[in-house]
Amino acid sequence: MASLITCPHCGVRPKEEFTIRGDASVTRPSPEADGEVWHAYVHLRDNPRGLHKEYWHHTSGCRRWLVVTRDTVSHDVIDVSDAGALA
Amino acid sequence: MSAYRLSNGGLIDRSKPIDFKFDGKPLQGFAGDTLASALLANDKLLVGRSFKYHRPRGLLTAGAAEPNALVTLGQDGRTETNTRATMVELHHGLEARSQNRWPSLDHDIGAINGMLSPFLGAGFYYKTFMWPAAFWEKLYEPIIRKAAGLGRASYVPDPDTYEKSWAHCDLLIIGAGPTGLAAALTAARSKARVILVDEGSMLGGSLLCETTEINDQPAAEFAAQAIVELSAAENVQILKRTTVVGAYDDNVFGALERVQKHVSVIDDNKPVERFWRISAKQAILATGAEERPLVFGGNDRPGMMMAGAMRTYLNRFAVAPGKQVAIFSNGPSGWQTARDLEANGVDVVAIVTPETASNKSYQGKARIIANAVIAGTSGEKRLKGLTIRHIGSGSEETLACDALGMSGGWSPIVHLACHRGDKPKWSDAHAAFLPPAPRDGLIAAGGAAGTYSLAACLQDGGTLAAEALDNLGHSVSRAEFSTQQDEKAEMPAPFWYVKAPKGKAFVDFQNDVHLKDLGLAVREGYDHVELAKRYTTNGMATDQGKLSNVNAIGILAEATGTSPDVVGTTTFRPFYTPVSFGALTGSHIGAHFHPTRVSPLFKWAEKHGARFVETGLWHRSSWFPKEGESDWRESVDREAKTVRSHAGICDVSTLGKIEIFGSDAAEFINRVYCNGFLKLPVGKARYGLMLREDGFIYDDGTTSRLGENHFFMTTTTAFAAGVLTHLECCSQVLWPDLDVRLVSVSDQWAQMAIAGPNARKILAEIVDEDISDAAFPFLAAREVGLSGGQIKGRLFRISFSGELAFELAVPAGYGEAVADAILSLGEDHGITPYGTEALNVLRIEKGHVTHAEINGTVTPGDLGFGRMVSAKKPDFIGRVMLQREGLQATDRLRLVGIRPLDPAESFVSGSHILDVDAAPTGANDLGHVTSSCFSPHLGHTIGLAMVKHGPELIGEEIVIWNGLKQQSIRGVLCEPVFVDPKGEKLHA
Amino acid sequence: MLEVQLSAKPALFGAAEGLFGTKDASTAGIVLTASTQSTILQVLSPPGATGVAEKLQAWVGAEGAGLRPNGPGNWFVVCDAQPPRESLEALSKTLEGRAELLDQSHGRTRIKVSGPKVTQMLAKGTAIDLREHQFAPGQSAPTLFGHISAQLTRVSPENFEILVLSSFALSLWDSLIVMGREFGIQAHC
Amino acid sequence: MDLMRYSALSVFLNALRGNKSWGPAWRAPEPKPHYDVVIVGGGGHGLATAYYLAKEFGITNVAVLEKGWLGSGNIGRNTTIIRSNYLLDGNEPFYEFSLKLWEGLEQDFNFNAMVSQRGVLNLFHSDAQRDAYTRRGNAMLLQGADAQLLDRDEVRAMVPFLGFDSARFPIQGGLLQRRGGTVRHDAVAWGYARGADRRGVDIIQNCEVTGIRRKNGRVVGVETSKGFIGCGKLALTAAGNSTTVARMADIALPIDSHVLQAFVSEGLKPFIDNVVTFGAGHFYISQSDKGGLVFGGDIDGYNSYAQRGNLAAVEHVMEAGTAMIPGLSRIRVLRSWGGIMDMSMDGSPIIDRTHIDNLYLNAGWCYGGFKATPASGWCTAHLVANDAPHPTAAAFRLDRFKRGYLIDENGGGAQPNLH
Ligand SMILES: Cc1cc2nc3c(=O)[nH]c(=O)nc-3n(C[C@H](O)[C@H](O)[C@H](O)COP(=O)(O)OP(=O)(O)OC[C@H]3O[C@@H](n4cnc5c(N)ncnc54)[C@H](O)[C@@H]3O)c2cc1C
Ligand SMILES: NC(=O)c1ccc[n+]([C@@H]2O[C@H](COP(=O)([O-])OP(=O)(O)OC[C@H]3O[C@@H](n4cnc5c(N)ncnc54)[C@H](O)[C@@H]3O)[C@@H](O)[C@H]2O)c1
Ligand SMILES: Cc1cc2nc3c(=O)[nH]c(=O)nc-3n(C[C@H](O)[C@H](O)[C@H](O)COP(=O)(O)O)c2cc1C
Ligand SMILES: [Zn+2]
Repeated sequence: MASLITCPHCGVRPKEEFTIRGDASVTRPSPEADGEVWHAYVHLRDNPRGLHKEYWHHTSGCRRWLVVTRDTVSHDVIDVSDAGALA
Repeated sequence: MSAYRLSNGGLIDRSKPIDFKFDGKPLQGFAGDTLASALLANDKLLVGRSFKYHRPRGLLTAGAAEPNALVTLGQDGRTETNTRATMVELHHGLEARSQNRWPSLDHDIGAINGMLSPFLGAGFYYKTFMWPAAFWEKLYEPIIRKAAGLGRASYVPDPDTYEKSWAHCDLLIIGAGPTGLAAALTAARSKARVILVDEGSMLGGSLLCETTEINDQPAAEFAAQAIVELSAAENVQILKRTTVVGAYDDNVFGALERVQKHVSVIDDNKPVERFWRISAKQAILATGAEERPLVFGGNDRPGMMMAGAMRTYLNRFAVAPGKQVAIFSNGPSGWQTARDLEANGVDVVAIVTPETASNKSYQGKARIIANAVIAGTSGEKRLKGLTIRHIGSGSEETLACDALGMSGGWSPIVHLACHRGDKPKWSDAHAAFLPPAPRDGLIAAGGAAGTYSLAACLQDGGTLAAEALDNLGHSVSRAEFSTQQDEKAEMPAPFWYVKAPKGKAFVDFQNDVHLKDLGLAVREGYDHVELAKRYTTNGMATDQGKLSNVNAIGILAEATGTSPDVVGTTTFRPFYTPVSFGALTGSHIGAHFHPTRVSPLFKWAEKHGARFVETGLWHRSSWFPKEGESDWRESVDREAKTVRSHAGICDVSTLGKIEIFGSDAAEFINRVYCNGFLKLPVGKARYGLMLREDGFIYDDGTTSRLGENHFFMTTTTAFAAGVLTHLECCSQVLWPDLDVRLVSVSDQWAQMAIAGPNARKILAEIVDEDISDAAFPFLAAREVGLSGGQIKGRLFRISFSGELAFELAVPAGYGEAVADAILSLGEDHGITPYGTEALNVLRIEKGHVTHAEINGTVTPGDLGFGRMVSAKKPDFIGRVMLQREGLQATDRLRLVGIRPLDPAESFVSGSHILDVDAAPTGANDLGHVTSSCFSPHLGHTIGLAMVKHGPELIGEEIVIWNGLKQQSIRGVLCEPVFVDPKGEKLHA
Repeated sequence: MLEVQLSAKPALFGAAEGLFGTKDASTAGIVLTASTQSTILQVLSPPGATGVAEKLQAWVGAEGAGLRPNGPGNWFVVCDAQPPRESLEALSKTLEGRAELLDQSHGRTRIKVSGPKVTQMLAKGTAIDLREHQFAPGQSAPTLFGHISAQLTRVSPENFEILVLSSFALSLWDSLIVMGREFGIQAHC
Repeated sequence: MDLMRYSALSVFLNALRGNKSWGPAWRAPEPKPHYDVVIVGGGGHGLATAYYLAKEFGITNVAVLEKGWLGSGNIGRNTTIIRSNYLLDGNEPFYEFSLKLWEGLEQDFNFNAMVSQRGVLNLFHSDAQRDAYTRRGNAMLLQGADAQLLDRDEVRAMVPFLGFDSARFPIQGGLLQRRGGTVRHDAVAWGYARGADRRGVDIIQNCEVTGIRRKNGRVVGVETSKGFIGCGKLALTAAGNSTTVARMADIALPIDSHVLQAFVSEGLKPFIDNVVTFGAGHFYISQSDKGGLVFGGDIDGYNSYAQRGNLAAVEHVMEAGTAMIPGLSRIRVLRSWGGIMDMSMDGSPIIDRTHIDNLYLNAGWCYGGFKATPASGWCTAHLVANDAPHPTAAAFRLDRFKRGYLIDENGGGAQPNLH
């Protein structure tokens, strides 16, 4: 959750070792996709109450981008995975 | 004379007298005293004034909830206001001052507010002070502000130090009363790592204050022995004088340790406070329960206190609170207090209780007045007497006394269980709010869970500790204790307030919120508990309503005809007790607020007389004054001119440097820059423009191809970290299929720019290879040997200054030696070291942009880089969004040069551009100056500006407007390149 | 060609030295040592590459060097002194096609921290649980120390090593001295 | 006389009657089946919208639906700073309009909200920051706001206790807006609520909107915890919950919800007279009329709907605070809390129609919407009443993200936690 993140590579670490980037549920559209699709990718957000996937970068650790699945109400962390491994 | 020190008993050391001062008056106490107990022992009943009405107030508690006895300690930088006298350990030289009174505690003019109180009810200020409008700020508010606050803080910097630390444990036990001790003694039997925390100076909690026995030992002795045992256990860490102040996600707790708040002489090598972040797998909340005051007329006179506090003063500190003590109690606490008073030879004049029957186990001498309440009290700076009202008949009688112990029942201290958003639950059976359901390894035990008897607390602590450890795979049996049977600790129905009180019946003692205020709040519609809090300020003082909140809830429940359950509590928030800025700052103060990054050429620059400037975390050399130069401009002009005429050397080590490897490295770089990189030949550098996905420019820099699959990228100083993170995102998240590896080598290399017509001549003397224009043309980038192969460096023929220039990177440790060598080699060629100021002049003269222009809102087109944006590449970051209409609009601000019409005039960055003769209005705003400097080359000020239709207006006269300094001069828009527009020098 | 001898200065050149918080070296709870002659190599391998760790392990074993895993496919190799050229060449040969080898000897600074109070002191900087069963001798991890990123390694129960970006070394050094004062600290570089 | 009209005299007369005659500041009505306008969210913006709809546009058949208690959102938990020191054309005229409304607000709604123009000072520590503030100060002057650029000595004369000497990032000067200041936040909600209520608006607390019912592409009403309520027009002013409510009408917004913490110290005798913001870290501070230092810093950084923050962010704020004012060291922090803000993709708000005819949106206020309350209410009322944007809010369009007309004050780009 919000105080500690269990990095799959480094173990339990405090929030301040990370840089948070935001919504990880959006996927970069194909270069051919039209402006509307790109607009949605760059700007529109689900912003759910509840489970939310988010990019966290372990900046002061392994420097890997992680996908943190977190509850935005309870702050419980459900899962932390390497973003590359998910792709 | 009423309160006095008992001649024996207590946990004080009568052989160690301690001198201290209160409001300048010398007094004496003993080791083991708190400031509060010592004041009481000296019969100082009047210890403070309340916030609003300046009522005379005495000690109400003996602990962290104290609302009245707030004092200021220390002088100058050690001034500490609003300190609870009950939590201050007495030490030699302690000087305390009372607060919120003038001219003195005894005679306080502010007390007049008490007489005006009918007009000063809850929220009165919202209804008045509105006319005439100007008077609020000029007259009313200054008066209100003057009256605001309690203590007076000092602006003087603090001479002491603070620090922070992490701690990790399997089991955290918060509170070392019987519950916590039982938990700790149990946990000590395991191999689990245990931390036991208590805010007291002695561990034992209520055991230090009560006359019960455990294992046939007096409670305090039992506690002392338990501590000895726990201290010897290797797996237990004891933190005393440490308050857990906040509970955060993942069972992380903030705790404040007062390391040196009880000493007369501070050891400089140690912090005065230490802020712990404790990460616990499991935690037990054993924080006990708070006794509730009773709400009746005049319930705030010095001499009145909580019944439990009275026992603490008696039993722990050996202080009798008065000579003729009365008790007003709903529930067992009052009876116990009466027993303890009488056991110490203190006269108990009456026990008043709204309960109908007397407590059968009480055998003392006091008159028992059951089915009665206290309607009012008398006395001003000390209590003189009570008006007792019989509930049945309504008849009243008066009674003389000099102290009163009161108890309205107990409220478990549930704060920490609620910091994560859970709400406590009302229990009719307990007549109290109980902690919310346990979560995430935090569970309340003993008093904090509403467990009443000592035996049950001991059992609860042990059981829950054993369970928590069991969850962690550490099996352990519970420690067992024998105790006397305590009296059946049942809670009578809550008694929220005495109806028709005589005089103000205070609920929140510190903020002076009384019964009528809550009634008014309800009548005016502020009846939700949160609205009532905000309207009346109940519970908002420095004690955060530890004593008052539950009573207020009960009163609101009655006023609205509901139950406390429906009313609910206000939100519990960190901090449990207030925490100093110093502790939360720790050692990140002064020069260590942020770390300082040191360039490998820092010492070199320093040696040559550089002046430095903070740029992000770096100190960068900004100019190098020479003897005889009177101001920075003179030095900068000389440096810039010398670079253009001869040569200069400048530290550019702070640029971000990223090494990029992999078979897809070229493709990768091609996608992160908007211009093409696929065809960059090995041995060449290229300027790259990096966009964000939204089409705006993020950063720029040069990237060199050092091998087929090996690149070296530079970034701006400011965005070095950000660009690396961005690239990692691109490679790991967006295109994990590309074979690329990135790593920062910013610190590996000292990098210097050598610029000027003589640059090549100078460098040729140290670089082993041929660097003639033919062999090493513009944008060449290669590894080179230096000084006969002593070391290897990287040489780039790139130029920010517009001169014939190189950047040379050498392993950082060699930076100083190489820069010195270049300086001495260049001496005959007129070389000068130059700093970021001259660098800035040189780049503005060439129209080169930096983050002054690239501010996150500009597109390549805005800066005249439109043609750099590849039209051919199928994909790069920002490609699609850059096409949005707003980013392509023709009236966007675009880059131009700017100069004054009259060369004698100058202007500054941040000035706006207006049409000639246009009024200075937003509608007429054409743009602004982004960079400016005095150009020694041209002999006047020049600048870069972002102007609507800028490039189309080149040659036009405009006004450069700086309204902040009432300046407005005529200027001309021009091409943004002021020097060598054809770039001939660059290619020389 | 000019006759200049180019010599290197470590990042901690001129840093504070001596005893702090104690007057007697024998009572110092912490000893801080800058190891300025180290060779530090960074190794980067693509996600799929196999056998890199084993090869590195073998090399450091033979060289008496240390291996500091820095993240997936990313290691630091630290040597107290410059390893023989042939040995380095052999290393780069074994890694060829598997991983890149990069000299970071100047980019990182190596600080040794030891003494009976070392974990207590380091807990002021890092959130890593330093209890021995959690962070055993030989273990190494990148972490945030105060406000500075660093690679922390436990060499033996009471001996740690911090690998820090050289530009931050001085700032970190000064912070370590502040943190160590209460235990008495001896610093030399 | 009207004893419910607040004045010194009524306070006096009421006091003589034992303060028994004060009635409710607002009614607690049951919802009617249908209103001309329903407003979702009883925060500052919703209440102000209702107030101005009634007062300026004569639309009084209005309900404000609030899921909690009145003012329980960010209006009740912000750091009370008002100012109009914005940079961009799209913003500055609007915030200046708001500041002007603050200046006459209390007389207007007959409630003392303690508008206190004690000056807002933004410190700068580098030439680049100075240049940026010069640009901003001039932009403010061009829009008719007040601004002054102070040098280091002038700052020192005004706030001598800043960390001038030991500082890691020495203070070079500051941008001062004297007309900026603070307002007692809760009182703003109460004042607007009372003003709206007295003009006939129904303020319905504990009424959560759970659905937006549509028919033929128009909104016909809302489902709530108190049943269905019909409406002619619907305005969403749900602040941190904007996306949740907009979703009920299948509208996705360029917004993330983030938590911002704020803090108050123990009560102190006057310590800081102005609002001061730090330029070398995230920190800003002022002192309330009660004596507490009210301060805050950066957002916690992750999406959240929990109104509570993180210890790392707390420490970060304190470090910056002590760096800015070393004398804070021994002052104690009393309480910290969090609010959920709707952070938009360019850091600026949205006041606009939606593609659904009679559905209006007021959102994206980030950490800066308190100061906007009066103008936001006015402009939203204007939009709802006239179906046309108020001139000062014309740039706050929803389609600006798609079309590329962003209002990005700090150039952070489409990443909400960077604004
Ligand atoms: C800690 C903090 C400090 C800040 N400091 C400042 C500052 O100094 N200056 C400044 O200008 N701004 C500041 N802000 C920002 C400012 O508080 C907000 O931008 C502003 O208050 C938002 O508008 P509002 O008052 O209408 O929001 P709110 O008061 O949050 O109102 C929205 C209301 O909608 C209700 N609601 C939501 N969903 C529903 C539903 N489904 N049904 C019914 N009701 C619903 C909520 O309960 C809430 O009451 C700060 C914010 C925070 C969190
Ligand atoms: N309703 C009741 O629960 C009730 C009523 C009357 C008497 N008692 C008696 O009180 C005792 C309760 O024992 P207990 O051990 O549960 O409580 P306790 O009051 O004996 O101990 C609590 C300890 O926790 C410490 N503490 C509180 N908050 C803290 C914090 N945030 N950080 C650090 N330390 C903190 C206190 O300093 C204290 O030492 C029993 O003896 C019981 O008989 C209880
Ligand atoms: C400007 C301002 C001043 C405040 N002053 C105090 C104060 O003096 N005492 C206090 O206990 N809380 C104070 N608070 C905090 C409130 O008690 C409360 O925490 C905050 O409004 C958020 O609400 P919540 O904690 O109920 O969620 C203040 C809040 C604000 C916004
Ligand atoms: Zn990691």
